[in-house]
Amino acid sequence: MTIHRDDLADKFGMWLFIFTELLLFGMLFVVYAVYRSMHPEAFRIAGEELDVALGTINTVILLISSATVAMSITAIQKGDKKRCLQLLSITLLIAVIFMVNKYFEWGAKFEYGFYPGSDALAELGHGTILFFGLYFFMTGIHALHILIGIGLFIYVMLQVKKNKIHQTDYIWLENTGLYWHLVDLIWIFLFPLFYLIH
Amino acid sequence: MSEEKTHMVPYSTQIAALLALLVLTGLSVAITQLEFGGYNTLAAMLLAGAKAVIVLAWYMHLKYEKQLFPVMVAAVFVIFLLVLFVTFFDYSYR
Amino acid sequence: MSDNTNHKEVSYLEYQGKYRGILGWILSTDHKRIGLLYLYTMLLFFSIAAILGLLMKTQLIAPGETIMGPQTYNSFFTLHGIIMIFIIVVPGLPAVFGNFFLPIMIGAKDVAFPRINLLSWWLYIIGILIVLTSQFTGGGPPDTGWTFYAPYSFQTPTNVLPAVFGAFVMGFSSILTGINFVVTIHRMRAPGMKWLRMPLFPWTLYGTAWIQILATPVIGITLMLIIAERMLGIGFFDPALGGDPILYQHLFWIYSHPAVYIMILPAMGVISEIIPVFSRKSIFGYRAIVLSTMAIAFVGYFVWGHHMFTSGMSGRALFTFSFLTFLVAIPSAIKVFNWVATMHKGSLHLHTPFFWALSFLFVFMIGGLTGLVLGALATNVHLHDTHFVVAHFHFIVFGGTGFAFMGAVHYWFPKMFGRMYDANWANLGWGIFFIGFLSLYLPMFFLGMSGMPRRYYDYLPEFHGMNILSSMGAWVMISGILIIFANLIRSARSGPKTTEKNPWGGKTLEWQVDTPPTLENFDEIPAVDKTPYDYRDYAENTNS
Amino acid sequence: MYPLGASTFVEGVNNAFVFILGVSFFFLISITAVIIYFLIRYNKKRNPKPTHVEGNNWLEFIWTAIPLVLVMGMFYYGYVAWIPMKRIPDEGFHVTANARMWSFSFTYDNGRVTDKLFVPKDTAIILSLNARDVLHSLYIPAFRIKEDMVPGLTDNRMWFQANNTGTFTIFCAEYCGLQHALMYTDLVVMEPDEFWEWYADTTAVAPVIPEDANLALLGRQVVESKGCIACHSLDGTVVIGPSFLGKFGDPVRVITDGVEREIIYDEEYVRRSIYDPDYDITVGFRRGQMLSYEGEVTEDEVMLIIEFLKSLNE
Repeated sequence: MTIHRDDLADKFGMWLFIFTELLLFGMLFVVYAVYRSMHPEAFRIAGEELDVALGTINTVILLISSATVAMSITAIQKGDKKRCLQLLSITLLIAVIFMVNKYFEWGAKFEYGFYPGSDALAELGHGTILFFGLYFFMTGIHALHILIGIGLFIYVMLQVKKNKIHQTDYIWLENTGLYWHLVDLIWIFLFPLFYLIH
Repeated sequence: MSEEKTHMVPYSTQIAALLALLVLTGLSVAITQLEFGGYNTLAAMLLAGAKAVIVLAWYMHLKYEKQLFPVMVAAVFVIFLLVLFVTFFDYSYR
Repeated sequence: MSDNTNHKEVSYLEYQGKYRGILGWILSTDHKRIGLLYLYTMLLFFSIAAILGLLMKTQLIAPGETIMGPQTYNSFFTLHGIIMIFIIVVPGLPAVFGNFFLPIMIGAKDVAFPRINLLSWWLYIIGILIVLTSQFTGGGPPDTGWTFYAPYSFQTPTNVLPAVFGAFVMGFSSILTGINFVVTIHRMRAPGMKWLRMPLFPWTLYGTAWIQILATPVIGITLMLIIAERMLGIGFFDPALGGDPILYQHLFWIYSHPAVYIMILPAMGVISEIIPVFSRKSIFGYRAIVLSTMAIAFVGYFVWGHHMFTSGMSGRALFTFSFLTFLVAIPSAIKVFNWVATMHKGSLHLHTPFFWALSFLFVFMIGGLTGLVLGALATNVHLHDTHFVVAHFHFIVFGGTGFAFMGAVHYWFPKMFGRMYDANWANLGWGIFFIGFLSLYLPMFFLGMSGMPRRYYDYLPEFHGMNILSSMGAWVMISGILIIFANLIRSARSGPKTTEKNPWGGKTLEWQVDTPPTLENFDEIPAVDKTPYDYRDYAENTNS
Repeated sequence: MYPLGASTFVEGVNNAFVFILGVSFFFLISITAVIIYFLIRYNKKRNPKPTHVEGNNWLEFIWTAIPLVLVMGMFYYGYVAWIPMKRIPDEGFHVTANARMWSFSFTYDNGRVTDKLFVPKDTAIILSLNARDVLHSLYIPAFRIKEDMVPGLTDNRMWFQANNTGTFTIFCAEYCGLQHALMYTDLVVMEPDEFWEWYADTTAVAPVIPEDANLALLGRQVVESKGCIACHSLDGTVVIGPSFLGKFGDPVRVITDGVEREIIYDEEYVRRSIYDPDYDITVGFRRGQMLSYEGEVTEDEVMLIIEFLKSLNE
């Protein structure tokens, strides 16, 4: 059978997939909104336990990585393979740094004994349990997406290197970029909800 | 072979978008350190919404895509907000 | 692919690709073969779940323990529900007939992403296997019901995790099918096939695909939350940790109500195909049917709360959900009127698929009208969680989708297999099935009215009479199913061969291609220049 | 078939039923009749030449508008009959309904606890709904009311006013596990005078046990009325928890604080298993399956249960 290439269809499919991701996280935001409305005070206090500086750093680097991915697409469109690979390397590096930060952040919480099912949490009441349950679950699912993103970037970079992705056929890079922006988009909302508002 | 012509976004635009995003991030951190009570949440969400629009429009190329794409994205957000709204018919009046 | 030279003449059934034998099927990216893979899988699991249902009805033939105890009964209705919902009716028509006929009906050679289509079947199979492991490992078969209501679903010692995870994996399969269909319909319609020249079955698949994309992630995350709840004790729905069990029900029904429309919309599409063909007349109010399809898909997203009228929701929410529920009834009513009006002044050809379509109309009306009783607040309070609800959704999901599925099999059978089934046996099977169906489910309405709750393995003597009738109906219905299946399986293997392109006189594109279709469906993609059910030439060529 | 009503809600609910079912039957019968007529009239033998019709916007409009009006009527009937159920009066006789797997119990304001619900006729009865473990649902078909009992949901109430005396069934309508089907009890509506006399009779709260009473038999009654045998069989089969049969006085292996040890199945062990079930977990069973019966089973009743358990050894 002739393989029929239709870049727009591929991109269309990617967008539909992004919609499913948006609604998946969307429902977690619904859960968050419901419990915040039930325990406003406990959520406010619990939110102050999180490290705003670390959260801000992660937000900033994730935004930068989004920009570098977007620019890597411009680079490939110009046929600038070297620039494209450089930009993708930066993105990959940032994704790893994000995970390292996350590791330290979660580690600190565990050290305090703030993890699902811990005794320390149990003493702090329902609102706090729910806040940290949501925090770990939502940032956990988000981190899982970052890990998948790291895998995708490694694959895409190899393809660029092998010239499988090039000036006229870069839909893989474009779709990976879309995925990465989705991950960024989710974080844009997670960050204020957990770290900032109180 | 792709019949649609592709749009190239210049580096400068992307850097500008990044700067805007960083400024908005700084703004939302700053605002939420002040005590505005309930407006805090509203301001943070509006700023996050603005950042989301920038990412969607420039980085995800919605500004340059066929009309269908922005419409679909908007529809998804509307559906999400409606679900949230309808859910709170229960929680606001319990 | 290895040989590209002469495949145009061979049918998809005989085509030899890279792999031979069974591998040529389970590794095939051909949409038609994938459709049949789904069909065979469903045939197998439908039989299992139907037997479970039969055993449950047999248990209920008399009060007390007749053939099984409560634990067995509870795990039976759980497995029956999981199989019937997640393995049969949710993928059901889209996965089998959507895969097989959607590309042909819109004039495409395959779906947009054939490999993802195959992946989707594989995920489906993996999901099924995971669900099945729940039956044989850990703390025994799950006994939560297919709804997995919190907090019972994380308190029961039974093996809920694999069942939930299996359903989660099948959700992915459903999403991928949805993505595939939306892109296929947008990008691959034949030249000249404008949106309003697309046949109605693809239209309903389009609406369905959007629900699959926009609703399935909700159940995905909900099931993930249940898994987190059971494994980590995270507390989202555990009242002891501050969670709200009612929130679980919200999330569950935000998916599972639209899922009902995933089940019923394609069924409506099948009926919209069958009725004009056997009436030799254009469908009445094509635009109205398209509009009502999309309206159902949209409004159906916001009526989930009517599954929760007695769950402890706020009064304001009850009012809103009841109101929206009545609104969603209108588009379905419009469709029924249009179908009946299509028959008016037609020339009705009575064949098996048409019998299924007509009986669909009857049971679907009963299902829909009893839905109104359940949508009204006061009557719902009495009937909620009783056998009335069980009867209602079996009329919609089994009566609606099941009858349409049977209609679809009998309608497209010659095209799919290049063989014909025995019409007399098919009609006999239909008749017995129809009688059995009514005597199985109609008494349940009375049981519910008189107050018998659902999911009861035992009941008070006052409910005995109707239960006897219902249980006997189950045996009659199973006999009908046996006749139908035996006839179809025998005919698919050794029925009379046919290469007639258009045995029923259909107008849509699948009746213009070879029987059975070639690998690429079309030698040349046809140009479309009129509405899909235009029978004016038939009327002109008939001498009265 | 349809249970005769015995509460003030019945009339409104019945009206809604009559309206909705009436309209439904009308449409079901007439549309079916039309289909059958078409089958005969437009059969291909009688009508070989179909007439081309694309549709008719007027008809579409009419059969959108008429059902719309009708369903709004249905919505209205359903709504008005439901309002009184939600509008809980300020004054009324208050009872707390408790549900656990798989039994109901009812606590009255004077401290009296029963497994059947006793109420006076013609009085507004306000039930506070509590559930200990999972979702249950209190359903009285004859009164046309039902409301889920949600663990953790405080201030969940329902009300009714009986207008007939008699005995009616209360079902659990929300699936709650193994013995869901057996979770039902009676609602006894009495004449007010009779009821208040019953209510004032507090001797039932602390039954005086006669000297010569068969303690084991009384213990069996306790075990049955508290729903113990839903999980603990009397014949040695394992249901959810260990069977009661032939254990008393024997050594039993349990896990306490994660450490397996052997203890004697004695009175102290039984008492602790009732009041603090997760303290010792019998090997082979799961934690968290049983909730404490503190406050639901009295010390006297524990004594009776022990007598009953002893009797099973004989």
